[in-house]
Amino acid sequence: MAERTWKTIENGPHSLDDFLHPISKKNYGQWRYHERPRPGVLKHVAWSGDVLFTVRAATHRQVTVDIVRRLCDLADKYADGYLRWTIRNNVEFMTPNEANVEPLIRDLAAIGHPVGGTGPSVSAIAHTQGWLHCDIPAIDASGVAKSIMDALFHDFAHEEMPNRVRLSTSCCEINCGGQADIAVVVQHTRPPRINHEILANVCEMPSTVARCPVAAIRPTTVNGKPSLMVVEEKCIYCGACFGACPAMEINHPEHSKLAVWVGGKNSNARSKPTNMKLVAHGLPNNPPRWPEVTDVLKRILGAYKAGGRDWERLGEWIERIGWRRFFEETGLAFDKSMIDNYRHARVSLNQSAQIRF
Amino acid sequence: MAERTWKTIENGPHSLDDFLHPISKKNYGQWRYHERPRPGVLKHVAWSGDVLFTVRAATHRQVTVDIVRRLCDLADKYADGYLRWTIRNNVEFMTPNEANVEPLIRDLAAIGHPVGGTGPSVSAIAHTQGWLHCDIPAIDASGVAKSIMDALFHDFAHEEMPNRVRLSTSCCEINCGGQADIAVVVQHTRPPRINHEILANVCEMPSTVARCPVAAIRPTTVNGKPSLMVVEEKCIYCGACFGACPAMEINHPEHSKLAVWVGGKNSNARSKPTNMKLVAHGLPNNPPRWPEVTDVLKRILGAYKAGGRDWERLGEWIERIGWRRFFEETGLAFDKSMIDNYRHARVSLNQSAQIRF
Amino acid sequence: MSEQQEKKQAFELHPTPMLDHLESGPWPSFIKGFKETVTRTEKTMVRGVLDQLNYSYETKMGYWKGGVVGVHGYGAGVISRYSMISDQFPEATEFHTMRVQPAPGLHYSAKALREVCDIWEKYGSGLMSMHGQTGNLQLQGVKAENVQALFDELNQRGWDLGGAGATVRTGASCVGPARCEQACYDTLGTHGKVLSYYADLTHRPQLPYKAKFKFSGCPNDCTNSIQRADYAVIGTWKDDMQVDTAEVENFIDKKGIDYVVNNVISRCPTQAITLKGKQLEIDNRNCVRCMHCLNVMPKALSPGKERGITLLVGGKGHLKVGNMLGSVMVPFMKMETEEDIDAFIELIDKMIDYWSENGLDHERIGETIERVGVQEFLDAVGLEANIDMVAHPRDNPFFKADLTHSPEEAA
Amino acid sequence: MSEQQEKKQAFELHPTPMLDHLESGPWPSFIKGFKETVTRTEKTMVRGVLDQLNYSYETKMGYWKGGVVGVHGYGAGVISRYSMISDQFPEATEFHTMRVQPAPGLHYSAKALREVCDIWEKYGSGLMSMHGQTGNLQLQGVKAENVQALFDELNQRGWDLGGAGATVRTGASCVGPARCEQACYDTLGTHGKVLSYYADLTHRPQLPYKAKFKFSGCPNDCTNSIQRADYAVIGTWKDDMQVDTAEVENFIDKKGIDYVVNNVISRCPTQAITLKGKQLEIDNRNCVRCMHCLNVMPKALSPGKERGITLLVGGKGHLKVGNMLGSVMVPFMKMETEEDIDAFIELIDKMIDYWSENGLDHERIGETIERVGVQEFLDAVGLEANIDMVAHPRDNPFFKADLTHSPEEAA
Ligand code: SRM
Ligand code: SRM
Ligand code: SRM
Ligand code: SRM
Ligand code: SF4
Ligand code: SF4
Ligand code: SF4
Ligand code: SF4
Ligand code: SF4
Ligand code: SF4
Ligand code: SF4
Ligand code: SF4
Repeated sequence: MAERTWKTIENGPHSLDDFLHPISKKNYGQWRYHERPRPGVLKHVAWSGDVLFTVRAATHRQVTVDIVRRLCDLADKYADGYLRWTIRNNVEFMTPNEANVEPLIRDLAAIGHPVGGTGPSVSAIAHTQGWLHCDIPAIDASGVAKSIMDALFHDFAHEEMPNRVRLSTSCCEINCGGQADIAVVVQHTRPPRINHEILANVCEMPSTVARCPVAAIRPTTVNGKPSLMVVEEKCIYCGACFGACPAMEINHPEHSKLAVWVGGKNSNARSKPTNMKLVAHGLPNNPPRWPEVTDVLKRILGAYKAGGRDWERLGEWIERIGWRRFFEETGLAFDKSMIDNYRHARVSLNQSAQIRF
Repeated sequence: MAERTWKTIENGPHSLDDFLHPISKKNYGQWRYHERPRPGVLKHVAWSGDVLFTVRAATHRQVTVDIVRRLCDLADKYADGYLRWTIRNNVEFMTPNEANVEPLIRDLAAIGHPVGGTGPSVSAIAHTQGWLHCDIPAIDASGVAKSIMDALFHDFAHEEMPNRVRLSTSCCEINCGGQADIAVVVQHTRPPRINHEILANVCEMPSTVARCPVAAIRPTTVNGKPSLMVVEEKCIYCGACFGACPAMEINHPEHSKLAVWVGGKNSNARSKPTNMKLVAHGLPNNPPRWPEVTDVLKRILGAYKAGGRDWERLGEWIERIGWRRFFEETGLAFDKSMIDNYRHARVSLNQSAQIRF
Repeated sequence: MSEQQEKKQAFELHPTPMLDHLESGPWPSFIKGFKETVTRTEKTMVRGVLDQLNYSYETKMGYWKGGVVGVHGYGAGVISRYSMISDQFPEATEFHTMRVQPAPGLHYSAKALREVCDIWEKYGSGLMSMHGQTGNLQLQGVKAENVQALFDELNQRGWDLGGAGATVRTGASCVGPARCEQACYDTLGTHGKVLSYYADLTHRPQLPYKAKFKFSGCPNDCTNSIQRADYAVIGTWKDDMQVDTAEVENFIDKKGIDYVVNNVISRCPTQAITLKGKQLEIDNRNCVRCMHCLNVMPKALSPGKERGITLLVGGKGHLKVGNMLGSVMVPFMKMETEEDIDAFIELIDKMIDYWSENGLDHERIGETIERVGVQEFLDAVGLEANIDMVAHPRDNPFFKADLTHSPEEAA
Repeated sequence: MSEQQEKKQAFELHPTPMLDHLESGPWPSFIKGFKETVTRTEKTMVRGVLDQLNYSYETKMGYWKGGVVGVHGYGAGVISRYSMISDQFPEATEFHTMRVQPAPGLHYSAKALREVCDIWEKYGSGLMSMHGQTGNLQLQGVKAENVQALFDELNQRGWDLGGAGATVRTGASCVGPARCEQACYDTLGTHGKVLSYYADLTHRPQLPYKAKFKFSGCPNDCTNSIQRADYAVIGTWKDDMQVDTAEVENFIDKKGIDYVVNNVISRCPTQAITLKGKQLEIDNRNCVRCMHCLNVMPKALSPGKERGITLLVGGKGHLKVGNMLGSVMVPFMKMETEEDIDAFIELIDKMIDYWSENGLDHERIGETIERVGVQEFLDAVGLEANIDMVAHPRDNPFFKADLTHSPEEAA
């Protein structure tokens, strides 16, 4: 390797200086209001009177230099050479020029980036690495995400939901995808099988032991070598140990299932932020299209669309109609696993005589 | 002792058969509605058209045969020979005869039993044993209760509160008085001092160790004898060990203080039942009248009376106006001890950006 | 000094300056009451107790210690108290309390209650607490030597002892069907039958810890059962509430629309009530039986006709785990016939059995369930999981996922 | 066969029947994208990765394992991946990811982004993820031998690496002042300064575990910070919200009274809004800055003028303790001047210091605070207890009561 002449500059995030649209820069912090002229388009108006249109389009997140270059071309053509991404992997172009909006939308469509995701729509799904890159996934997040967004596409491109719907998919129980209105997350159904062959070489045993939330992992000796064992009665199949040590093989083509969670909310609008709750599990890991999962999502969104009031987020709708009705209206089955038995279980119980019959 | 000839009949609760007023018996389970003609009086109407007036009067709970006999006399005179007690130590007389109501009230007053406690009033305080009888109290519950009810008497006899107000007083942290709109409970402020002299004789050591919620008690040896010690950094001064073993001397004339808790609610009306929350502590143990305690109660009830809406229980009022306002309006001081740091602390934190400034 | 004067002197109360402060004020004074009784009965025990109490007020400390006193064949029901400073207050040496189970709903006839007073005055101090927080008639101040005779005389008149220690405790029930229009089941009868059934467990400590029953006729829960009963038995209904339309109209006419909007409609926790002209439309599918609207308009609105109970399990104080409110275990169960009560008892038996076998020492059933998890408990007692048991499904993935589960509702 | 044909054949994709199913449908297909790039660039690594991915789809298992790859002087920023089945898919042997910190708000100029693409294509696979959930530009698929050169070229153009492992992680910020009328502080500038300040902690693992910052301009929290940032920095205001009365009237005229009642007034969580004819009266003392009414009527209602931030600490995923939402540590703090940001950083330094010293291995700061108790943490970092930190005061007596506390407010 050639001798290194460059001295690293540790600046942290890239400077914003040349990355902001001039209208953003001019009116920085001086915006007055916004409107949504159509799905996928925002119009922001500054106190100065300046106007900025934003066109939001879908991407696959797992993009390539070819795709990005094409988006850069559109930025040059319609958005004065700037573009940005949203937190949900949508790309946004800004222009003060209303006349650019429709041609930009057309050009985006032509290269495979439909616009949408604004207002009360289903925006792009937040997803994680999956089989493409992570070392512990049980599913391919990108594939599940693609399958879901294909199935829900109409509601990305239209603003017909009661309020915004945010989805996520995570490829193991760790849930890098985070809380969402609806989340699809792996759920294991049996303890890890320990690979004693490799354990001694790859495992930092004390940290693996410490990682287990229920203290189910114990040091032991296997074939005369120090190793680990799992107390199966205690184990809750969470897979946290697998993140710490690759010998704790939790993944299994049949026993690793998918679960669906609903009602995560991050905004402080109206109700406080809430964690999402389990409403379906045991869904098969069925690549390449995971139809059982998309079916559950469609049921949930169908019921929400039909019953939710304007501005009511998914979890708020459920709180209003009650969880009994939620299960009835989606046709999902409540089961005993859904009763919390973890650390804060008590606060999730119905500690009242208030019941909907 | 003379030989015992009687063979015990284990029947449990006394039979109700001869204890019900005939009108109750006749209309058993067939009541239609009720009204409150005046504070301390209820009028129940049965589907049969029968009417039953109830007169509710205060007692001191710690009564005597003399007092009870006088009440029995009034029952004979005005209530066909029946009487009952409420869960809050009030006595009740029932009569179908409206003409009996006023004379009964007068006679009750004459023997020291004011009527009241109905509807949106401050009913009699629920209290516990105190220095009169219990083996672990730090205050005299009866005395505190008497002092409080003297101070709040107007609101027992009148229905001027937004909704019913239920008080309790407990003479140690164990809180036999239970959850209430406002509760006065002992709060210790230092660890138990172990009486090693008596410990060996009186202590079931393993159960005492097990009783501690924070595992602060450890076996040790004192003067060659097995004994216990308290890890003071861990100890949270709860006094649970004193209930298990009299050698764990937690009570102290100065260091055992009183605390005030608000917002306990037991009914399911409107909101679900709630536990009460700490709003004042460090109040001195100041017999015979505990003026600092009654002062805090008056502030709280004054603010509630002024600001609560009809049917709004104390805790519901606070939830509506916010805890910041509660402290402002009562002049009480929030301090860091009031931030939960026990098992379910997380759910009591403000996990949102929602703030009243 | 005449003989009479001498006698009087012998029984004069000692000075209790601290206690005397509690004689004034509008609220009944327990000190006045005690003084009256001791002055009349000249029971030195009570004088001693007042002296010691006054000393407690001066020193801000309590001076009782426990011991073991009981009646023949029973392991519970008497709370024994010995003075720790009997050298100072010899008259207060012994001051035991007998816990007596009253009739359900704390009902008495004057006749029977007078009998209790007479027996009690004969054997004890004449002081009593009506009632203890759990619901006992507490006879406070008897010497060990009189306990058995006291009990025997009471027992002959139908009175039995209450619980203490690791037993089923005395129950409590609201006045319910005896007077209240909201009662959805027979609280008093059920109380009587269930507690009689558990008399053995009440009298002989055989459980991990105490077990309390409370019976409220409706979700107003006038016995505070959810907070403080291991088994909270609360009346409710399953069908639509009953609406007397004429009375609704009367109410609106009398109170005005504003009152109805502000105090009824807008207070419903699930917005299940709509105003339609001079009528209220109740969305019964959304009503959570909170009772509020029925409380405000008792003449117009009444519980439905398909009545029964909700059973909540696990209520208790905060020892060790923080205050525990009971939570729903059986959303609805009929409670009308003998068979219904039998079925109820059968279920409770299973719960008590499971807890007896699995509970740790000093662990209430709610704590046991929390420790083992609701699932395991449901399986053990043969109950099906039900959405009404929870405020919401779990928000964490830390569970043993059940492979037999099918995500879709069985058709 | 011509040379051209030969070359083409040499780089032909292998069959990936499972993946091909993902090429159809209206949503952009990552498979299509990958195939396009590999076909053009003929990078065998990507072909190998597609082959292995197809095998994953067939076998329903993942086949990557970690290792250690990095750049000079840094301990983090590259996630290394080696194929566990490189014998089967030798082309997929190495597939490391470089995490690059984008500009705040994920803003780019086309020019700079094209440069990134060019450099990336030169040294790596050409696949990238825009963006990772934390906010990194992830360059996916580089061999260990190219990592340093890739980094050096990027770094020369102002790009630095993001965090990984026990470091401060790459931050995230909402578009805020660049476009949004709700922004109450400069999310982008603050993000830039804070994360630059923590560059050392981002690059070299020295902490108990990861630490994430997210910057949202208002309580809509478009970065989901409360849920997933150890330090959630959320804009807010302290004075009264700004009301444009003319626009209120316009809104009501346009949408109708019903709409305003049903979608604004009745949705306020604290009922702080009253309708007065064609105007809204805001009870600002009761407004909790939830944003809802401002969201519905952005032209008429705006945040107040005394702006700043609320700091919530402790948000994170559910590992070990169940999902943790951040909770309020500083209800309000100005964030306008350099000094304000310095004061903010000074406070965060104290928190990180305390956590570094007291946190267990793999323990996020929220878990540490929960373990030691909020009190101890407040004392350690020099913050006063404040009622805004809690949803309600404690409901259990299990605390070390502080004797210095006076129950009454200091005058
Ligand atoms: C007498 C009574 C207070 C009163 O004056 O009313 C009482 C008195 C005692 N209670 Fe209680 N409790 C009394 C009702 C309650 C209640 C209320 C209820 O039953 O509805 C509670 C709250 C509900 C509950 O059961 O949790 C209650 C929660 C406790 C606890 C805490 C239990 C917990 O798990 O948190 C203890 C401590 C213990 O059991 O170790 C306790 C322990 C005690 C002991 C036995 C203290 C001791 O260890 O010596 C007290 C005996 C005092 C005495 O001298 O008689 N007492 N205790 C009440 C019983 C009277 C009766 O039988 O009618
Ligand atoms: C007599 C008694 C039952 C008994 O068997 O002894 C009783 C009797 C009635 N209660 Fe109660 N409640 C009684 C204790 C309770 C308790 C428990 C307590 O006081 O410790 C509660 C729960 C309190 C709590 O939530 O902490 C209770 C919560 C209610 C409620 C719900 C109030 C609310 O809005 O939260 C109602 C409804 C109402 O007020 O209309 C109610 C309503 C009633 C009614 C109106 C029922 C009826 O139609 O007859 C009765 C007359 C109430 C009145 O005083 O105006 N009763 N009621 C108890 C009287 C206690 C006393 O002497 O003050
Ligand atoms: C790449 C990424 C998913 C993605 O494709 O977007 C990711 C990938 C990994 N996460 Fe994550 N997490 C990613 C964002 C998150 C987020 C979301 C966020 O940062 O906003 C969370 C939830 C918030 C939080 O921090 O708690 C998250 C919660 C976790 C956790 C659980 C932490 C917890 O306390 O619950 C772990 C497990 C651990 O750290 O031991 C984890 C661990 C991992 C590891 C390091 C798994 C492992 O042990 O090997 C994954 C490396 C995968 C890889 O091959 O690159 N990842 N992870 C995200 C980072 C990209 C980026 O830097 O931009
Ligand atoms: C562009 C973006 C910020 C960024 O820096 O990237 C953004 C932009 C805006 N958000 Fe957001 N939000 C963005 C992610 C979020 C997120 C986080 C997420 O999506 O993961 C949330 C929290 C979601 C949650 O609670 O789980 C979020 C919760 C909101 C809310 C609150 C909605 C509610 O009622 O709960 C508003 C208010 C509104 O909708 O008027 C809002 C409002 C807005 C406004 C209207 C603000 C403004 O005046 O400019 C922007 C246009 C919204 C639209 O799409 O119609 N934004 N917003 C993000 C676009 C993501 C996407 O591509 O879909
Ligand atoms: S969710 Fe799990 S498998 Fe997926 S990227 Fe995160 S850590 Fe890896
Ligand atoms: S899967 Fe989870 S519960 Fe089971 S041993 Fe591993 S870390 Fe522990
Ligand atoms: S509260 Fe404490 S001191 Fe008072 S009676 Fe109950 S156990 Fe005894
Ligand atoms: S007072 Fe409480 S915390 Fe302290 S040793 Fe006793 S039981 Fe433990
Ligand atoms: S609980 Fe219900 S039925 Fe019983 S007295 Fe109270 S209101 Fe009446
Ligand atoms: S009982 Fe309660 S929930 Fe049912 S309609 Fe009346 S107020 Fe609403
Ligand atoms: S968080 Fe607030 S300021 Fe930032 S983009 Fe969202 S709405 Fe605008
Ligand atoms: S911002 Fe939220 S809390 Fe404040 S007035 Fe508007 S809706 Fe109400």
